[in-house]
Amino acid sequence: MTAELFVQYLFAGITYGAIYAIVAIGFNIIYNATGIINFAQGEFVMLGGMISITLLPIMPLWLAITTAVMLTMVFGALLEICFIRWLENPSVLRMIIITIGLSILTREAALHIWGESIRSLPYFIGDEVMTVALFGARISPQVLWVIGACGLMVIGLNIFFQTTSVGREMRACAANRRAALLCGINTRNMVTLSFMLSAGIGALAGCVMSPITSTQYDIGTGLAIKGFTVAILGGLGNAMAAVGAGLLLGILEAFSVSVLPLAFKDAIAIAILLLILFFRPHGLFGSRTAAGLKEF
Amino acid sequence: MALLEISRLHKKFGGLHAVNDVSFGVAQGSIKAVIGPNGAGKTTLFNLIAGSLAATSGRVRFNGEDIQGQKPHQIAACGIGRTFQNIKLFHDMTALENVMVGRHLRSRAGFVASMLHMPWTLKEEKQIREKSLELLELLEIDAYADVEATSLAFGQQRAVEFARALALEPTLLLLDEPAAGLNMQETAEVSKLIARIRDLGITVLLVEHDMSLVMEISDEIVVLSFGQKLAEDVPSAIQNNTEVIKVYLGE
Amino acid sequence: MKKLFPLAVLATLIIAIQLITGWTDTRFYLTQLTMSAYYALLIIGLCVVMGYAGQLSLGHAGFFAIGGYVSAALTTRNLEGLKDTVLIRLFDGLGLLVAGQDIYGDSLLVVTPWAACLAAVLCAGVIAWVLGIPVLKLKGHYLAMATLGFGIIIYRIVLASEVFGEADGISDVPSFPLLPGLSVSGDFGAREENYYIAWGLLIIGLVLLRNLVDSRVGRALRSIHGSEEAAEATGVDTARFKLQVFVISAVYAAVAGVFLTHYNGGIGPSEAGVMKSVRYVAIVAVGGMAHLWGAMVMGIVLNFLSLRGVFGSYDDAVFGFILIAIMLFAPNGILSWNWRGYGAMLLRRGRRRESLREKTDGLA
Amino acid sequence: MTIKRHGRKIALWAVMVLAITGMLLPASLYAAQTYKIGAILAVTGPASFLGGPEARTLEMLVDQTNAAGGINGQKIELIIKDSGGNPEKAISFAKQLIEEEKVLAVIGPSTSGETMKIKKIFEQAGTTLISCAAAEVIVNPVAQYVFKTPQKDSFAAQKIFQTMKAMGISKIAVLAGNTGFGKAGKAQLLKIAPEMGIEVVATEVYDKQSKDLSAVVAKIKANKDVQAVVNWSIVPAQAIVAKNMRQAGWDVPLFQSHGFGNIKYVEAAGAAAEGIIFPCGRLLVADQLPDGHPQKALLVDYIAGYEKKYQETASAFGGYAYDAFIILEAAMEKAGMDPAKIRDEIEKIQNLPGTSGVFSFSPQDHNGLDIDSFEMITVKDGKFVPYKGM
Amino acid sequence: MLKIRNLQSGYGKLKVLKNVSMHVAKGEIVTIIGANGAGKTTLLSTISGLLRATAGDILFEGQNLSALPPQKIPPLGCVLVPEGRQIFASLSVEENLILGGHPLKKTGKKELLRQLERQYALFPILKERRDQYAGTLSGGEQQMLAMGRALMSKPTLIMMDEPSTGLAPLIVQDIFKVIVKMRDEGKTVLLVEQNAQTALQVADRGYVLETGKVVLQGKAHELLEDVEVKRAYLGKDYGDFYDGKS
Repeated sequence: MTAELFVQYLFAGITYGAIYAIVAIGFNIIYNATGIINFAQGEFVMLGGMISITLLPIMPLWLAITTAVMLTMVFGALLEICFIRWLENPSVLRMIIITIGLSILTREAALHIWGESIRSLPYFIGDEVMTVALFGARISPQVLWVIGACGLMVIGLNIFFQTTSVGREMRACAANRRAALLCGINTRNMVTLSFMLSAGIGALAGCVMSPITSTQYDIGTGLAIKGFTVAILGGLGNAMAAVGAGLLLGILEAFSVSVLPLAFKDAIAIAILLLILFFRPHGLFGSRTAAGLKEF
Repeated sequence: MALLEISRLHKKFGGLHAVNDVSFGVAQGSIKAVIGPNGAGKTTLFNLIAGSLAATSGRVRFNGEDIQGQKPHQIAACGIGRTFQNIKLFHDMTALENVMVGRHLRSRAGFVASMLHMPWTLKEEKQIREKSLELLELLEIDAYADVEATSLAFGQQRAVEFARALALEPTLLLLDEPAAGLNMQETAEVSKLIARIRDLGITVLLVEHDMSLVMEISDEIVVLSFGQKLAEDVPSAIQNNTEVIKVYLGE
Repeated sequence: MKKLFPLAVLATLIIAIQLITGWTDTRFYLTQLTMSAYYALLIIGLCVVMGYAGQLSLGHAGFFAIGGYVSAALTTRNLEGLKDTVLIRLFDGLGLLVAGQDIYGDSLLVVTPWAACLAAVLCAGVIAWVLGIPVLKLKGHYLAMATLGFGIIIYRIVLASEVFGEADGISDVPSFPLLPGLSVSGDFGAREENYYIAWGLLIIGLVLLRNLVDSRVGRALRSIHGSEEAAEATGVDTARFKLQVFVISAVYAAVAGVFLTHYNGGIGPSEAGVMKSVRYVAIVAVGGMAHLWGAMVMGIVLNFLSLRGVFGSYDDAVFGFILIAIMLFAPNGILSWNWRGYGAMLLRRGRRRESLREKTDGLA
Repeated sequence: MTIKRHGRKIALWAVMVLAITGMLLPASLYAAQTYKIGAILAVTGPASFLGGPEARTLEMLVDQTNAAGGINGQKIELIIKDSGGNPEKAISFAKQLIEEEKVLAVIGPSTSGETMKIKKIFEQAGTTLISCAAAEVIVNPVAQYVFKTPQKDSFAAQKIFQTMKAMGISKIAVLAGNTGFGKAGKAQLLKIAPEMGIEVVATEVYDKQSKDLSAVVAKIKANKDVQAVVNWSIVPAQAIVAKNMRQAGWDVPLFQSHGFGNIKYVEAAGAAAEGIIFPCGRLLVADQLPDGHPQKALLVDYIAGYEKKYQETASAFGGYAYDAFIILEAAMEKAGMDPAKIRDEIEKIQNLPGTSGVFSFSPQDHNGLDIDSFEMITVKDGKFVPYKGM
Repeated sequence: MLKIRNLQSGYGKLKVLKNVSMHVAKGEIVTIIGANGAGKTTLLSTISGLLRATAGDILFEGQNLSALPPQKIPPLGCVLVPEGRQIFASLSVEENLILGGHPLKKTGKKELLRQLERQYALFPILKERRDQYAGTLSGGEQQMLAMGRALMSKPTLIMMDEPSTGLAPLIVQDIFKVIVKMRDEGKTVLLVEQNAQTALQVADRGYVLETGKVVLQGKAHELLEDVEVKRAYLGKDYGDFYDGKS
């Protein structure tokens, strides 16, 4: 493998890894606040892309994206308020099935609103063939947009969780919901907020990736599965470990192309998921003791 | 030789020594109680014996056989039955069905035989039912046989759990706080019941907070504190043990 | 006798439907009823795993596809080129192979349907067994994801393998002669017999599961659902029982897959899709999780409607909606809920509690 | 077990009986006074990009025909069934349309897999099926009652190779999607290449949902022998291949299959689409055809009608359904409501212009198109133009 | 200050509290003792809103708490130090304390910092460990953190659920010293304990709970001597037991 090819694979991997990581962080935020895996997470990404594309003809790009992110956040909040909030002590099975149902309904609604056609946002800078040379490889500037936006989101989230009081309260809910209630924190609002937050970052990821990957009503499912794989890989609930795991999976997938037929690329991710589930369910980076600490 | 022998049992959770170097034996046909303040490691000890937890080190011998590290169902098959501190009945099943599950080890119909309803499985089924009803009668809850178990009153649920454990025909019965949440009257009934179980030839090991119950029925008492064995003696001697009084009652 | 009553009703109904359709010249309904019966076979198998043993499986379409695809591949794959290898000769000697002609008139050597069917079911059973050992140790989300992952892998394999026809699936699967004069095929002339084959199979499957649920093993399975820890303490080898019931339901799914594939004369990758697995779960949920009859009836009704295209372009949306509505408002299933009527149920509960209290007070 | 329990079971049965008898009643109550035709199309699901335009085209045509007085003075009744790309549904619908609705003929399905599964049913029932799917195996060997409208893959492959030879290309890489379309196309390319003296030095199959193929492009680019790339699929990945190739700074000629015949893909690929060469029917370059061309009027008319009605660009896929409809219409005009005759009349059709080409059927040819139905087309300034050599 | 009238509560079908009535006056330490399963924790959970009362009233300074959601109760000045500490293990010690000051949010940051310093003064060990993860503290330190966290919101009534659980006797003494100190600073304390002896020694008054009912109440020192307590709570042989006779 030449150095050039190596870098090319690496960038392809990082681009995808960054997107997987964002989806996985979305999973983790909701999981931490509620203990629910939101199977509709991928749909947020789809909605972000679809709404911004729809808005583009009537407003500038940045405004379309902002509005799309906002609307998706509202959608996320509505999902939580209408379907999750009022259930008392639902079983895990029930929650899994409900979020799967929500994912299907969202997808089907998108199909009937936007049709089956494939759309995309224009490239933020330059056009489809413009590239920048990096270490001998040629990269579309949009790739840098994706990586940059994902990086910024991760940093932003970190700042939010570590330094703001709302972020601290959300972490408290994740660590011990009962105790958070006893401190006077409205945990239900925190849950709604977690849905909004993960809808928002999902939508933003959906916007920046749209020029590269296009958006269609059914892209959510595939992304959700990859995102979940990454979330497990990093250790469920460990939002920032998802970044490492996402990049790892993305790069692994990119390089797998050089040895295996492309059609098996997705099967690889899922095989990894199964192996992790069987042998290291607490994740690659998470440790058993840290997981234990959480429930102390 | 004692029926159950625990030697140098050790269990660590992270940095916490929940059970620390505990050894004692339970003689065949006796009632032995484990007492100690909250957090002393009594339930952990129970879970180690019953196989729900694996010990960090140490040995549990039952009938001369090393059972440490075996799965709970294997330990149950050796003849150790148990009840739980916070009653664990099978929901969506009647009281009778709960007890019938207890006969699991005393019956043998497998998947194929069950699917085909072989004549002998029907006969076996009938025996399971009769035996289970007998146990419900013994515990005086046969009137609720067809009531969903989890909708019964607290004391009755406890009785169903007892019956389920007895259906196993165990040689050793582990009772985790059998009198928790019961009033004086009910506690007295439980104590009679435990004595009756012993008279059936079943050895009993129990964890209990209710001192009156423990003092009344136990042949021997083990006191745990911070995972360690503090004392092991007959009730009267435990009552006189100043160290026990200090730890257990605070000053 | 009491147990036979509902079965007798069912049998009467099956015969009645056939007679009525024959009489009113609407025999075409039997086509979808036959197909629905096969799907219902899978669904009752899933019902026992989900409702009784409490283990969610989001990958059951995978087992259906294994059954269908293996049987289809074996009965259509031409072994003519391998004729001289030892293995093929051995198979031929055992009567497992049958010669024929393909559509272009070339000579064809394929596995007989019986052998293919057995191989397919065995294959599904073994895969379920190997998969079940690690997967069934998982719980909650992990279990859901692992089974979903399995389903997706099967889907991917089917799509990427030349043997399985990639995106086109396998066509021209021959009919499956069960007995002389009785074969599983989609020919217009064989409709009545196939209707009875499918329903006969479903009834046998239902009786077997009914027996299973109503036995020592069934109680053990329900106890696992109730409290795995207590079940273990009562001596139930939960790991083994979960595994065995998982394998049995995989076998049910595979049998359904084999028969439907021969009936349809082919199979496509959509049968392995995630939406199919989700749909099966939805049907079991509507039927009332631990309710074999409910699952079967809903399996028939919903598949029948779907196969007739009643839901049009909203097919998937309908099942998504069903999932949410059921889980939000009637997690115990629509049938048990509807029939009793909430009021009646509350009344009865109230009375029961009161009588209990009297008894309890008497004791104290 | 008490009566209560029995009661529950009886109630379950009541639900089922009601549901089924409810279904049993309404059908076959109308007398057939219209030309009743069926369509099985993948309007939703993974093949909806085919079925969607096809269904819309048919609806539009039926409306137009009925507005113009129908066929022989009778209206057309169209029943569209959405199979979602599921073969088992296609099978169920096929039987339903044939027996229950007693349709004269069926248009569709959209995919080859579905068509192959229901072929036998139509043969047995003696009802005509006009498939909108591409695979050659549908009409080769000829099945009595089965026709198809899209051009044969082999012609497309030949057309591409002819162009390559003119350009002096002899070593190529083949990329294909993992759909039925991609699979069949890849097979034809590999089969015909040696006959035309062209060597395939690399092949890759990718998932139809792929969103980024830069890794695979990098992989084949590493093979310095490759003089041109042929990509054979029907999904957005076509645009992605183009983008990734150009982004990688690789400017060997890129050939696509006739699946590229949708301006959306050109838009999706943007500047990267420039110079792509592919064979396609003349739908895409209808406005540039000479006025006397037999297809011109019809194409311009169809495109204008479709785009006006649905606010989206017409594609070759909708055209497949268009052709199926006009073939059926022509046959029904002659055969009337006799389903057996319709088939015979289709076989007699000669020189019928359609969107994909000019159809001339025969008992040996149930596709009715020849290699000239394809035109080599290229993309210039974001528009399709006929390819005239370099 | 706190008045409970005919309170009933439980988990689903299981009714735990049956007509419990009691009161706590300002500035006193009241203890509730009783065996496992008597309903002590259920009582505190119901007061703090974690469980919904099925009947009866909880009046805190004249306001009925029984209809309020749990997060609305601490701002009124009524906080619970839950059983088993329930600290935020994956957050730092200081963050835990700041979260305890959540009800002060409206009064501003200055007040929050002042309270933080107060707790550090009360529990110097917490200051030492302020940047550690709370999960890494020892049992006694965690109990202090839980108490400090509760005190952050300047409550008037502190409810403590079994603060001595799993702690060594020496540390239990420290904890109880703090409880007395809190009372001396004007706070009211409602203390649930299994360790009756110790609890009654620090308390002003006590209630004995048995299977969800108040069976005895009175001055702490009276209860300490009461044979009935010994019978009800420690068993009928308790008298002999405690006096060391055989």
